Amino acid sequence: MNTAKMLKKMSRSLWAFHINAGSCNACDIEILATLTPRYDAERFGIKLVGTPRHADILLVTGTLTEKIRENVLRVYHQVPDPKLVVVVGGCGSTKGVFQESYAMAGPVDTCIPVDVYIPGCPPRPEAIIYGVVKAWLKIESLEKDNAAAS
Amino acid sequence: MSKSTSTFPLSIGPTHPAFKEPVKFSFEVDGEKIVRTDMDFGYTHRGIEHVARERNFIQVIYLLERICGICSVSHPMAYCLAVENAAGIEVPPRAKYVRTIIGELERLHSHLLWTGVAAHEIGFDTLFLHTWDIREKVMDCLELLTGNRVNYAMLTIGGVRRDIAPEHYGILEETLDYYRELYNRTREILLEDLTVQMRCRDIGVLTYEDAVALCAVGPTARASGLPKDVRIDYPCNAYPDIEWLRPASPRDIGKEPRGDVFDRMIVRVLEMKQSVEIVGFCLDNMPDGEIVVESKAIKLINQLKKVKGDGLGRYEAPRGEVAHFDILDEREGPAQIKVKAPTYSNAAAWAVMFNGAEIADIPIIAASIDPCIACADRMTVIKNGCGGLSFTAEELHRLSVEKQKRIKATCGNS
Amino acid sequence: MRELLIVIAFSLGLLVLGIFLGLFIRGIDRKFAAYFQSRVGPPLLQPFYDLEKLMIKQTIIPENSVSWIFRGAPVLALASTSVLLIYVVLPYLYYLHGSSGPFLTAGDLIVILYLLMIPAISLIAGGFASGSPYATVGAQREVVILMSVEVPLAIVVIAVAWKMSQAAGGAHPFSLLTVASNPIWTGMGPMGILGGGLLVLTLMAVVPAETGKVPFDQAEAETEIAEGLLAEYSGKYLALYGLADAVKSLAFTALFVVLFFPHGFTDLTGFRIVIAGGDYTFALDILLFIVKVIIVYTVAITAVRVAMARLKISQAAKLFLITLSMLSIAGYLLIYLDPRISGL
Amino acid sequence: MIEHLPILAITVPLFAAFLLPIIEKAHFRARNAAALLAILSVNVMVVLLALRLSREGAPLVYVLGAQSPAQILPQGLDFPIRIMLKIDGFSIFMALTSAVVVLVSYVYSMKYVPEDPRKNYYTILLMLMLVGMLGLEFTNDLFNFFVFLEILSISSSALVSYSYNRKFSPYAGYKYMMISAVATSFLLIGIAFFYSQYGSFNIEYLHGVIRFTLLDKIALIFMVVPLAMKAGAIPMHMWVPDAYSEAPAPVTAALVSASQASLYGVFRLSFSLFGNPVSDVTLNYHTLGWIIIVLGVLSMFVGVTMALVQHDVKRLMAYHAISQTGYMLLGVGVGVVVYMDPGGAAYAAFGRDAMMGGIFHIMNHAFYKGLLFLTSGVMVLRFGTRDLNKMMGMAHRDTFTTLCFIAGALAISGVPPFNGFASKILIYESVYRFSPILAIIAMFVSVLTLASFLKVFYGAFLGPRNEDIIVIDEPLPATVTAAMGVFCFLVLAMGLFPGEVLKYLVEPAVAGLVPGR
Amino acid sequence: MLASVYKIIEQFFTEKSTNLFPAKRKPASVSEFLARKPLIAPVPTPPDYRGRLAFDYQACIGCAMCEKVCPARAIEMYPVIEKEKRTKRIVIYLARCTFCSECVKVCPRDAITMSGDFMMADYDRNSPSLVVGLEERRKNEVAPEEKPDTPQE
Ligand code: SF4
Ligand code: SF4
Ligand code: SF4
Ligand code: SF4
Ligand code: SF4
Ligand code: SF4
Ligand code: SF4
Ligand code: SF4
Repeated sequence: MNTAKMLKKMSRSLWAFHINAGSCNACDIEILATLTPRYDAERFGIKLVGTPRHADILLVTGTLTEKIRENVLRVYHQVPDPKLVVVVGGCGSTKGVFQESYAMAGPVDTCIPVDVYIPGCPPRPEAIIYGVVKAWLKIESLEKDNAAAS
Repeated sequence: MSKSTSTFPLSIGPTHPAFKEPVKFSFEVDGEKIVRTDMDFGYTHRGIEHVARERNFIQVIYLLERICGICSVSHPMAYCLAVENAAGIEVPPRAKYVRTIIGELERLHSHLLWTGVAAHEIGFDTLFLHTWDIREKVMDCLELLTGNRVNYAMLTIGGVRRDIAPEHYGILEETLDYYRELYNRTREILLEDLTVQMRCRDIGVLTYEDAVALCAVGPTARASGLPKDVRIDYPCNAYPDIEWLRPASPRDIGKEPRGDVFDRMIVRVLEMKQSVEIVGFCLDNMPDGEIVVESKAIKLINQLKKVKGDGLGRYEAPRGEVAHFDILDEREGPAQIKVKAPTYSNAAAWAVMFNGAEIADIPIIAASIDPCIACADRMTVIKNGCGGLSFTAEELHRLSVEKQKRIKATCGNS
Repeated sequence: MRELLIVIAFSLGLLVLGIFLGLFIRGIDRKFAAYFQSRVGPPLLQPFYDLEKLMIKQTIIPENSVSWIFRGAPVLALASTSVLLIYVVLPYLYYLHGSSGPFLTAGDLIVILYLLMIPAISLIAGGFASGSPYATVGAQREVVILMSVEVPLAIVVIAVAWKMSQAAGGAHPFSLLTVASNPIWTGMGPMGILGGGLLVLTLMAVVPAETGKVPFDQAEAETEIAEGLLAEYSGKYLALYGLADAVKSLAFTALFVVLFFPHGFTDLTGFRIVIAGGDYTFALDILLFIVKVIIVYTVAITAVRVAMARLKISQAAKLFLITLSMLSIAGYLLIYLDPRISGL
Repeated sequence: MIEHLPILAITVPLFAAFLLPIIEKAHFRARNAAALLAILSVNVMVVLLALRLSREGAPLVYVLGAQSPAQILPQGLDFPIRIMLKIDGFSIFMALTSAVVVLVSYVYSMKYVPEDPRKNYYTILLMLMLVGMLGLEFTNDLFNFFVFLEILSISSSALVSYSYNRKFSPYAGYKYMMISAVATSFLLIGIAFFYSQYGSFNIEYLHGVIRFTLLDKIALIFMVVPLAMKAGAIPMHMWVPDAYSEAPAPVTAALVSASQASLYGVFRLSFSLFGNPVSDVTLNYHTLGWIIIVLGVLSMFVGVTMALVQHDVKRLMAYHAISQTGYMLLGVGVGVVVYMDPGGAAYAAFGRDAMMGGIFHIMNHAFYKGLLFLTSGVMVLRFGTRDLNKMMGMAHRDTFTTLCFIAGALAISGVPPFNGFASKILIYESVYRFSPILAIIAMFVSVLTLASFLKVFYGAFLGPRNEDIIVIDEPLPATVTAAMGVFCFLVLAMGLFPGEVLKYLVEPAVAGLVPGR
Repeated sequence: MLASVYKIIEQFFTEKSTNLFPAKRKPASVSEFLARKPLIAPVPTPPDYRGRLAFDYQACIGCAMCEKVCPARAIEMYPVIEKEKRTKRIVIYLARCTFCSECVKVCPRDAITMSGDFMMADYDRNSPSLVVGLEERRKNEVAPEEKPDTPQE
């Protein structure tokens, strides 16, 4: 089975592991909020798991500080393939408001490959869900590319 | 069934599901019992105080707002108060009331959020989902008033940026009624549930003496029977007008404070009610008038550019006292800011609380002071640090004194 | 010989059905849990999706682990739960069908007690073998749970068997068939019913502990020890554990039903469904059985796990070793005294 | 030839023991081969005896020095004077156990015990242990019983302190020796009481004429208590942990069997000598049974709780041996209590099962505990210590040992499909009919057993690979693996086909112990 | 104890709180779903929601006040020639923006406005959809002057 097909199967059941890479907590609580009854991300088979080994999708918030960099990298490698990385929030995407800080190693994509960026500071829970929709779309287009190639 | 004489190390964090923020605890564990605790902070240190020196007064508000997103009014509030103190700006009364309303709504959401997180930590997901479901109402309200659910961008030096328009009153009142109605029910669910009590009673005890000695602040201090509340002790905004405001205490519902996790929950539940009443009071007594001294940002910056001096701003964040000390030195932005965050004060209490606790208690004890590592992370060792970089208390004090002198010398005022 | 082959084929069929049903009930569980929490919840087939995904994911064997135990444990867990399922359900089906087969004398309650332990043991072995401190703590907790649950569980089993030995005249008191054909409630006075109620209550508390659900999911506590036992598992092996869990939950709730509510359709109504000369009661019985399993599952697992916080391991152990043991002994005593008192 | 098998089974190893030093002069390999041959031949003989017994049904009697071995009563006398061997189902059951265990232990120790000048003594002593065990299991003569017990004790205590360079080995051996000496002297006094009253040593004869005088009762105490002590039952178990843990692993395995030979003595004397259900003037079976039950439950519980806190892997296993002995006592005790039930209904219903469970457990225990001790030998070999805290990661290298350990641990915890389960379920289900609480205790002890073996499993076998703490890094000798393999096979096979074992071995054993009603 | 039990039973039977944005379940084909079916609406944003920024190229006069107040340095100025005068225009990097609306407020010509749109997720943080005013920049940007022109002050 090729990777794209696998991803397609995966997309109905995305288990997320959340890393706080030096965020201000706003994005983190909005991620948690997506699980609450109002938004209920479990509808899509999304759930937060407690260990990267179970994860399919890494939700990274925050700017990636120097000190956490190693840990983020380690967690990334602990996630079994295939995996997706979604950066939630502006500061993870671009360092946001913390430009010029000496403590930053970020943004996140300087450390691990990122698939979807969700701007906003913080994004609404629904914006995060929309980010997931984008991730599904990416998976689908990957599959199409693969089908076309073969 | 561990090897009962030997302890083993268990480190939790910095990426651990129990902590929504990166912090690393290293425990020495004997079976399930904790023998020794060590903490490592600094994973979210973002050099904010440093960055602030490169920004102008307006930009700094939004920077400080992102010290922590949970009570994102508190830091800008303390900052604004500090700058206003330094520059001698008098905030219009209406702005004071709006500030209070936003601050209290935020306290409400923050406490609900905390309750949910605490419930999640003890594995009670239904309660977590329920409190967060309730919380959506105040989030909607805040979104309506400020334009965003979190990080409200509401405060500015000399006032607030948005007024509470007449059409908002109805919705606000409705929200308050919603919470008043829910209060008893929610209190029952939180405070009378058997499993919650089993997990929280007599866990993570911080005695009154320890609370005093370790300078605990906020609900953590109040749960230990220490009546400490900046809103009452050093009132700002609309608080001086609210005569009935008292520090919450488990005594209010007839329980002697034991300083355990459960008491912290009681205090927070009581404060939710307090917040609702404060917002109600503010709505009823809202003065008319301007909401900001100077609405033009550029003009404001230019005004502040003329100021030389320093100011202190203190505000009771949901987690306790947050204090900002700002030095203005005829620049476009603050010459120096110093942040004292509530978790910074409370973190020392952790060591006492963890003593003799079980592994299972770690998350709930850690959560019980409602930690906000993001704002407490004022120092870090980056780039292959650790190696030999440690100071004794005396050395640290000497360094502090030297630094203080340096600052005094450069700023030229006391 | 031929009979044996039939039994084997039947068992395999049962197993496939059991896995399917187990996952399906897990879906119902998640759906109901969501409803209890005022949410829409995942689709009913979500467990299947999850499984499908896990099967295709990369499976990482941690460097520190003892690889062959790490790999073997989930397989053993699934195998033993499968045996457990067959062992519980097959005699009951025979009973419902009213026929006899080579497994008839099997379905021994004590064997079941031990079979119940094997998945837990393999989980523990797997957890210890994964070499992560979280998994180690989880495994230690699982050991404690395993030990403390055993006491009330054993008392319940013994109490039921005692009742059976009275009812069935001493023949095979431990056999599930005896249990199924002599519902425990028959011929009981009010005290016996009360005692039976206590036993039901005890077993209700044992269900989440045996299946590792809140409030007894200490071994996999997400917020404390990062999924504990399963912390290092991924991909296929995690899927196997998922399957084993689904099958075990099903088997245990089925055991619950057989122990306390074995009544078939005919037992309840006195009718047999005969359509066009064919007797369809059996089909109805099976349906009834599944419904009963789902009800027990919802009450004992779903409702409990949404209405409670996770207990600490010390509290859980105390609950089982003291409170529930007392409760079940009281239940046993009541059942024991019942004929004596009612007889007076 | 075939009719002389009973005495041959005892004399072959005995003579082998004396011949070995001579053979060793040629080459130590020759000695090894001879010893192996001797033990193997004993095994074959025991098996043949078993076959013959099952064919004939009645106990085999062998009279030494008579015209024909089957001639019991000399002309003109109405009681037997000659030394007599009597082999019934129980004897052969025990003999099989002992022979197999000694065989496996010997195979294990061929390479495991290093080849040095003292190895000779080791082999000889092992032979003598076999002689002692088989002798006391076969004999029908009280004095011979004493003699064989002495042989067994002396050879065992010498073997316990075989690793004399360890600090505690001589001490443990000495302790064992002292205890044995005390025990056997009391036994001798008891025997003397009998001889003084009835003028015979023949068990069967004594059984017929015993009058239960005060002296007889004192004799009972003098004889049964020391034997129970040597079997390692509570409260006289204190020697067990020391002896078991200090002896080299294969010796410990054999020691388990030796203790069971003493247990055999307890049962044999209380049933075949004192027990007389037919006559009125008899021992109170009810009391005897309850004493056995209480001892059993205590042994079970104390053994397992002590085991839980041990860090020394062999001590831990030793305490489990005590605990498991409790199961045997429990099973047999329940059988005894209900034996006297009026009408024998209860005995028919479950007493026999209890008895069978208890006796079956003897063999099972010898095998799985032997297996466990053998694996502990590998642990000691690898890590040079018995301290669990200093071991880790064995599963990374010794896969087969790990498997064997798992099999043994699951068997001792009574998890299907291993042999421990087969006997334990018999015990549970029958004991439960007698008293449900006892059954619950028995089950709970099993769970605790499991927990403590999980601890060993975690401590020694799991954890990261750590080469620094490995003392000996060579692959295991084939004999060691083979020995463990045999036990492992037996543990599994007896668990998978308990029916056959029960039918061909255990039932005759029970029949031999208690005459059918 | 009973309060929470009562609560969950009540919740089982009452209407669920969930807002089904964007669809109740994951659609079988997301691209088709997005193309054809209308999305279920999200929880409505309030009138003054601080969402995606819009930039009116024509209105802007290049005064750089927005750049000055932007805390995240999300606004970048580039040189253009408008009405034959050298001036500047801006682009806003949304992935960097904190949506504080300072720029909106400070702009003398109301050239920057905010909308209620929050669905901004993308695969590239600098993708055209996340850079406001990029199209105009591509059209109008000119090379910077040799000597950087001094600001008005
Ligand atoms: S993007 Fe904004 S809200 Fe989110 S973590 Fe970063 S600073 Fe906080
Ligand atoms: S502690 Fe120093 S480096 Fe850290 S934010 Fe403050 S001033 Fe900057
Ligand atoms: S006071 Fe604490 S909780 Fe409040 S905004 Fe600041 S850091 Fe966050
Ligand atoms: S104290 Fe903590 S919670 Fe408060 S703002 Fe700072 S980091 Fe956030
Ligand atoms: S050294 Fe001084 S300024 Fe720094 S934390 Fe200590 S008391 Fe505060
Ligand atoms: S001298 Fe400076 S460092 Fe020392 S206590 Fe005073 S303020 Fe703190
Ligand atoms: S909204 Fe704020 S952060 Fe965004 S571009 Fe405008 S000023 Fe900058
Ligand atoms: S403030 Fe307004 S006019 Fe000035 S550069 Fe920015 S967008 Fe243009």
